[in-house]
Amino acid sequence: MVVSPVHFIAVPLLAAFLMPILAKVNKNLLRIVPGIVLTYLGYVSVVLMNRVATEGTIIEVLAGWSAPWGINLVYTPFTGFLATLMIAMSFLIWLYSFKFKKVDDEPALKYFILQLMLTTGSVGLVLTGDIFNFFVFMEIIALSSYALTAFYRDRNGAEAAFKYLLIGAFASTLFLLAIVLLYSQVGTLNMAEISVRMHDVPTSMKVSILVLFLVGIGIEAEMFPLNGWAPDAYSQAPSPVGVAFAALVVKAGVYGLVRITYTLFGIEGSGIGPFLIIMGGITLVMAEITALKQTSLKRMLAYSSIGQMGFVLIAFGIGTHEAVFGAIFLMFNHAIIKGLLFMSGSYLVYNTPNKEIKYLSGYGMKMPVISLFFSLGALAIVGLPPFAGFWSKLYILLAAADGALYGLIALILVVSIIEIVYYFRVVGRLYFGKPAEGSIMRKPTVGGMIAMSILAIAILVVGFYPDIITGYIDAAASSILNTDEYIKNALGAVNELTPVENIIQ
Amino acid sequence: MGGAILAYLAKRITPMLSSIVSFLAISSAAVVFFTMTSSTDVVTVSVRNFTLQFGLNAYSWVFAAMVMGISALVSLYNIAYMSGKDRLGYFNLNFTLAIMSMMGIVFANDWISFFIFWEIMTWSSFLIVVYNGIDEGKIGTKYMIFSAVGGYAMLMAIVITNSQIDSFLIADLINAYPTFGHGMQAMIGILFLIGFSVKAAVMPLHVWAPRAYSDSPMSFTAIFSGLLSKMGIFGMAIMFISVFSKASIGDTFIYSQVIAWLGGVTAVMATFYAVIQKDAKRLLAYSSIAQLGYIVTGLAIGTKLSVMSALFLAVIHALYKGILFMAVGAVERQAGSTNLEQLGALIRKMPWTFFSALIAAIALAGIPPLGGFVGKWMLYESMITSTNPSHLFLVILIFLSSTAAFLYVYRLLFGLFLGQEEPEWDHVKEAPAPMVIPMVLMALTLILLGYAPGLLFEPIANGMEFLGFENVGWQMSSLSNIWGDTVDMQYVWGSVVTLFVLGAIFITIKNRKSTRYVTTKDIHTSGEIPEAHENLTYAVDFYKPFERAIEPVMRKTMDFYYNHFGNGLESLFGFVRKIYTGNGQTYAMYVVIFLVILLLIGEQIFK
Amino acid sequence: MTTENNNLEREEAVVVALKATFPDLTARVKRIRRVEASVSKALTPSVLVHAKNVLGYKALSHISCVDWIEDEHFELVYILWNPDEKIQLLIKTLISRENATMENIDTIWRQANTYQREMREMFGIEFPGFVGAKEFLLEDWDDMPPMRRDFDTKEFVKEAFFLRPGREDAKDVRDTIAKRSKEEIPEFAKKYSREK
Amino acid sequence: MDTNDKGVRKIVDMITGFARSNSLFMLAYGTGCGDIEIPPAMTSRYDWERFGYRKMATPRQADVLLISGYLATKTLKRVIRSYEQMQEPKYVVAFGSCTINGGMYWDSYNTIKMLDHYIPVDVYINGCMPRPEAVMSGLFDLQEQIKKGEANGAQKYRENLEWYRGNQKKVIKNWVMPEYNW
Amino acid sequence: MEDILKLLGGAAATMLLAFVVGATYGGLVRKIIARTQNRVGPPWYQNFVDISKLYMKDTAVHHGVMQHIGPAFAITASVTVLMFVPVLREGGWFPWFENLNFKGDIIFLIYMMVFGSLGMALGIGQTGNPNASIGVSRGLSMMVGYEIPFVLSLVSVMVQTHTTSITGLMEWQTQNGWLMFEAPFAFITMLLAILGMFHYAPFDIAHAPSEIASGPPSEFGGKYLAMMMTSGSIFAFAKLVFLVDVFMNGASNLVMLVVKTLLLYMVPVLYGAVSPRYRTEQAIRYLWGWPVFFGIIALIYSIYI
Repeated sequence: MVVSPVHFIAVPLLAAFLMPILAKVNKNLLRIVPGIVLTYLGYVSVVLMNRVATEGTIIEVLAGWSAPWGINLVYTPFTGFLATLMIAMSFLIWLYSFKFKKVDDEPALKYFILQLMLTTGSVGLVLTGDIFNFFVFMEIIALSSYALTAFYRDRNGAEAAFKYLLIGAFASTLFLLAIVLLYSQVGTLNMAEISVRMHDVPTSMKVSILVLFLVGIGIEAEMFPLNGWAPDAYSQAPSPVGVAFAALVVKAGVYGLVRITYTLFGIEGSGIGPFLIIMGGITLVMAEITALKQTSLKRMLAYSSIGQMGFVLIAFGIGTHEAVFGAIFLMFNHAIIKGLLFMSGSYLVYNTPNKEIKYLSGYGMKMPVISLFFSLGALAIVGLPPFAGFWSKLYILLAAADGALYGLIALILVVSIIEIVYYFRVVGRLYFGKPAEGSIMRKPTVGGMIAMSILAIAILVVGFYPDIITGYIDAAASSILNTDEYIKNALGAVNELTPVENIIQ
Repeated sequence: MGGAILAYLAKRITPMLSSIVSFLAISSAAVVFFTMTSSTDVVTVSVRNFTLQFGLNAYSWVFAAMVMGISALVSLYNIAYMSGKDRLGYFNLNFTLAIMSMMGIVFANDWISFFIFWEIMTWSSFLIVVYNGIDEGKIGTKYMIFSAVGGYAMLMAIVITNSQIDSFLIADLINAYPTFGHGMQAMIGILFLIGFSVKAAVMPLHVWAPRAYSDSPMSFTAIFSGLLSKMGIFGMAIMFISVFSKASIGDTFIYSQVIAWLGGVTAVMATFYAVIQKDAKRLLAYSSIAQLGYIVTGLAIGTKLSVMSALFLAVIHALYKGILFMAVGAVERQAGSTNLEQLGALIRKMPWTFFSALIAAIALAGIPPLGGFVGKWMLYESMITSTNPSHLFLVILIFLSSTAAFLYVYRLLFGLFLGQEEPEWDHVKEAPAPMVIPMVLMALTLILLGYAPGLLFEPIANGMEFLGFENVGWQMSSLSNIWGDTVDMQYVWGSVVTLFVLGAIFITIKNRKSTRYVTTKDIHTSGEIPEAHENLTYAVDFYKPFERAIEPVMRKTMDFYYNHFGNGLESLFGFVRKIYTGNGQTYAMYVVIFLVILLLIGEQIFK
Repeated sequence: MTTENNNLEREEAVVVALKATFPDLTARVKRIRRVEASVSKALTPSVLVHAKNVLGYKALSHISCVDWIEDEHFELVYILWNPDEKIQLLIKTLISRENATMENIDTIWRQANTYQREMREMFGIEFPGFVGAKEFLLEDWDDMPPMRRDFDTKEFVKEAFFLRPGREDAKDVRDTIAKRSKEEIPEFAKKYSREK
Repeated sequence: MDTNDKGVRKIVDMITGFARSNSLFMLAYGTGCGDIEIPPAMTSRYDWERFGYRKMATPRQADVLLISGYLATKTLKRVIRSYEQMQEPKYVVAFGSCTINGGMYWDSYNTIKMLDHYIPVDVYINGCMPRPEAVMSGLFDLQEQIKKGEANGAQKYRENLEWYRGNQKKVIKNWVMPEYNW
Repeated sequence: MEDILKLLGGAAATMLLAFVVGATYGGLVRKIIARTQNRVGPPWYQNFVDISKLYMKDTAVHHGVMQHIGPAFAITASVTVLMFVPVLREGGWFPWFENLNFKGDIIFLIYMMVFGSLGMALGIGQTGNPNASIGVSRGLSMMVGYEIPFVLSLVSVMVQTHTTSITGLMEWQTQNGWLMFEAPFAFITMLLAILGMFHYAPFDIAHAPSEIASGPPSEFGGKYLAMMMTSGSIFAFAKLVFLVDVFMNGASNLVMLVVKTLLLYMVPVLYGAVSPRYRTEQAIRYLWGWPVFFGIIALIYSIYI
């Protein structure tokens, strides 16, 4: 069975479109199909990861066209790592939402299709080497996330989706504009070639392209002024979608930003680094402060994930190997911890009126396991030592210290104190308030429990023994950093015009 | 060495469901610790590009022994104290985690593992502080914020030191410290000090301490105030002795001056607060802050004698604070309340608890025959004999707080154990055996240390030599200062005890037959015969006159400033939140503005 | 001092004033600065209020009780004092001896409460609606109220206490002392001696 | 040293007598009108402190109980209580005719007539309130008695306690007697 | 073995001397106060008679163990203070008089003086008498009051003479004159402090007989009161000797000792005989006012001379 990156995109798309037909055949088939697909993709990603670790980046040219036009998939350790992360997370989301909307089948079908679309979009975006293809996948992600936010047909679900749609459309137009300008200048769509030809683009044009790119992809990556839509989208969407947002969509956005700034424009000396740091910092501070004042749990988690993304941006802004390593590690941690928080959080607030935190008091006794997961997540996200979050924060701080950015360190630490405040306010209330009589508990589904326990175990394992994944992250960090090695692989493969068949087994 | 680590690793895995298991785990760790002999081999755990080193040196042996010994006893106490309370497994998990993390700190050779265990200690003690659910005064969040501030200040310092000398080992920091620039030395020093002084509850950062100590269950508070705060002292000692002493003279002077005076002010203010408290637990909480103030002053002065006294006081304080908190816990468990104004005359019902509380109180007040005096004597001598004059005025401050200590010590003993016998407390019986044994054992150690303080001087001396002092002299039982004045503790102990015994014998023998016991109802109330229900104890507002005398000093509490600061922040955040208005148009407008700005100034940024 | 020694107009004015409002009240001037009025039992409270508010007798100095055992009634005397006029007004009422009761007037003057307690303990007069501790001067007293004339103190004392012998009659001590120290009682003191 | 040998015993008695008589601690109960006589006895004109008398506030510390006037049954109850709280060689000095035979209250229904039926009295000082000189002379008599060793009121009280209790109960109706702690 | 016997003999002799002199001082004080009030006043041996009468009491009553051993604390404290203060300089009339003293550290003595009152306070607490506990709370608050100036003057003396033991002080004084003159401010502070220490009139709120029925010892009768009075007199003498040693370079023979101690003792006594009684907070405010002011001057003086 030939295993190649293209499967990542082909198989889920195929499955997504086949789903309606299969649903007619057997009602609960539509729940199982995404599971099968995701497990297969998981298998594929594991195999490819090993191969990448041994031979280096795998280039996959689709449908025979050469570099300037053809779509090629670049499977570097970095993109590979992100892809596996996303697939794993979407598998868990699938597990979590297995029993989703048991009652009426019809929306469940739509839900699973959209979920699959979202996964394919984000994986595709990560893998693609071609800028236009990048845009296409970005659109897929955007569309499916619009639909998913509007899943509950109530008023504020629609309003959130509309807001997201409004700003998302704006983003895609800007991105498209940037691509057009770029193409006019450089004449090619392949990222590697663009980065090669980039230096002879006049600076003023180069700057405007960069700005357009930044704003376009920034909205997706929830930078400060551009992330207005995010909190509403997160909180109004059904809980599994919230997890998807945190794990997939934001990651894709950040990857896009990084890919553009690092490979296309090159990070050294071009002022993008400090810009990223500043923007990241502002996002971090703003998000955390607003999170402190939130009363509903899901909005609070939303702001906190925006804040974490700001933190990742800072790390990427610093740009040293250490920092990038920390950033990727933080992305990994953020995915699993935020996932756990969203899952357990949504169970906790399932039936409290508009998700208020103050009704949560005393849930510790009633739902011991869920609140244990939530507090574990809280401890981890804040970065307390024995858990995963600590190592990533530590590495980023170390990188910042090497760069003698003492102000930045202080800012990060002050912000994490604010983070501690609002997380522990919830944990404190969970365990030590007096339970209100009328609160009925939402029994978690089996799937949900499995998903959450996997995540919890992941946090603990990474926390106690981080060396498991540091190997992969190291490789990923080095791959994103040296762009010329990326170009060599990407162009090299395309020049030989090797058709699909003779990819090495 | 490996054994000890193995033991506390074992603890970490078994989430104790019953306190007996936790007691076994801790005492097994203690046994392993005391039996293991060699203290030099190092265990390393490597994480990505740096290694976490665990090793035991002479200095940390003192603290390790203290932690192990006292926590083993307290966990025995814990069995009886916690039986019958709910969520036992949860409490014991955190209880053992906290103790394990303290051991971790003491073993850590490098800053990262030091910080890891420091944070574990923080949040596990946080989960216990909020254990019994009373959260008025937002104690949980207040404690978390302060320890987070402390912890993160330390993390920042660690990270900066690593960037300077890119190694985490404590030893490297010590030798590399002189080479840093002036500003860098100051920054690292101050950040570390903030981190440690939060835990050691030094004045400005002590606001969390009184409620945290009094709200958490008593068996943990014995550990909390006795040992957790000593971790702050452990770190501070390293900083003061080995790091600052090597820094430029100008710096050390400022540090030691400021911290010494802070310690002194903490001691005085905390004692004044302790005197006017109505609840035994709160009183003890303030008193332990005051005692910590002494220790911090001792460290800050930095002469050989004062550091010896500080470490000696640290151990003694852990002992008698442990006893007192356990005693109050026993009273709370038996009588159900610790309000000094209602309780009374428990001495006849709980004699053993009273005995150990009395010994602890004598040690706390620093009265001669017991260990407390030894520590206090050295502290005073070091201050009087020190060269810079400001220490002399500090002596007065410290002496004021130690005399006022007699007040609250007496109020504690009187409130709980003496006074009128009320029918309300007739049901009280002596605390169960597992509670009384640890208390009495600790009391005996205090008496022993009074007789031969040398037993404790020896490890402290080795520790100080390890840290940086040369040939720290110590004698088995006589204390001496640099002016050559000595106090021979054996002599003192002997004369006081023999005289006391003689006096007691004389007064019992003298017309033995016709001396009779009479209840406290049969007192001179100008002829009236008080019925059983009439309560004649004078305990309400016990020190009202003293309170009126020191009233001007007490008007503003530290909380007052912190609350103001907190509200200020709150309103600022409220304003910031308004940016996320919630409707789509404004978000779109933000994006456009951002785009425009970027395009305009894009030139300069992305040249 | 304003008043001539026996010019009694002001006292007469008081009597007139009293009679004006309470026609069937008999009032007379006893001597300078003292007026007496005897009032029926039912009328007393209104007279007292009138005296206090209108006639200016602000102060109630005492309530005393006279036991007319022969004609079977108690006489309650309310002694009022007018600080401005400096005239003392005595309001007298007669109440029957058997289960004697009288209106409670501690609403008009607070201190009446104490006097009434004494009345109740010593004479057994009940004041309905009157709040006061049972025991006032005597402790654990179960005999009949001691101030009533039908209570025989001598008998009670002989039976309750021990009397030291040798004190049968009230002998004059001075003679015994004079005899003991062999002195002569002086002339002028003789007429007081009871020896004869 | 054989204490029961006559000579030594005499010396010991002499010393105890001297000590007990020359330092009398008064518990002046100040019951009746006699108490006004004590301040002049204490102050500069008569100054009884030169004879070793001192006024003590509590029965525990006092030796002499001064009953200085008429005793209503109410005050008798408190006097008995204080007397019993005093420590062993204790004496009672009652002055004023009211304690002797009821004085001018001889026929009053609530004053007691003869004090010594209720508590043992060592010295009576008559006079309807004796002047300070009389009080002093009474106290000298007490000192003589102590020196001679006859002032054993406490012992008498202890021996025939039932008789005393009986008399006391006769006058004080429902007062429950706390047990006597001699 | 022989010198131990001599030592114990000496100690017993000192204790006896202390008791005798202390009690006579007590008698003298009562006589002086009487004289100021224009009365004759008791004989000088009145205290002895009182104490022996109390010892000869036949019965005694106590409210529990702590009250029973309360006086033992008091005796221990006063005798230990006496033991650790060199009563007579070596080579005095009675060579076997110097007691168990050795270096006689001052800080130890400051704490030892407090030991007695705290022990007694515990015993008094057990009696349950409200007057007694009011007395104790006032006494302890007052103690905080007068300890500060007391310590201020001692610290300034210690700093000036660079020694913290009494024998060291005495050697220093033999070379360069009495400390009374060498450290005048310290001496003034000490005088103001001992007003508070001896619990005489202006500061006798703790034992005020009229208000709280003789305060703390109100439940102590018979032998317990006797024990308290003996330890009181020994303690008074020990404090006086301590002060004389510190400020007047001790005494070589008994007569000098008595003269010096008496002179020093007259300050609180005479001041007390003529002054009314302070409330507790007034007392604390006063004791933290002028005495502390002089104490600070003494401290500065001792640092910079």
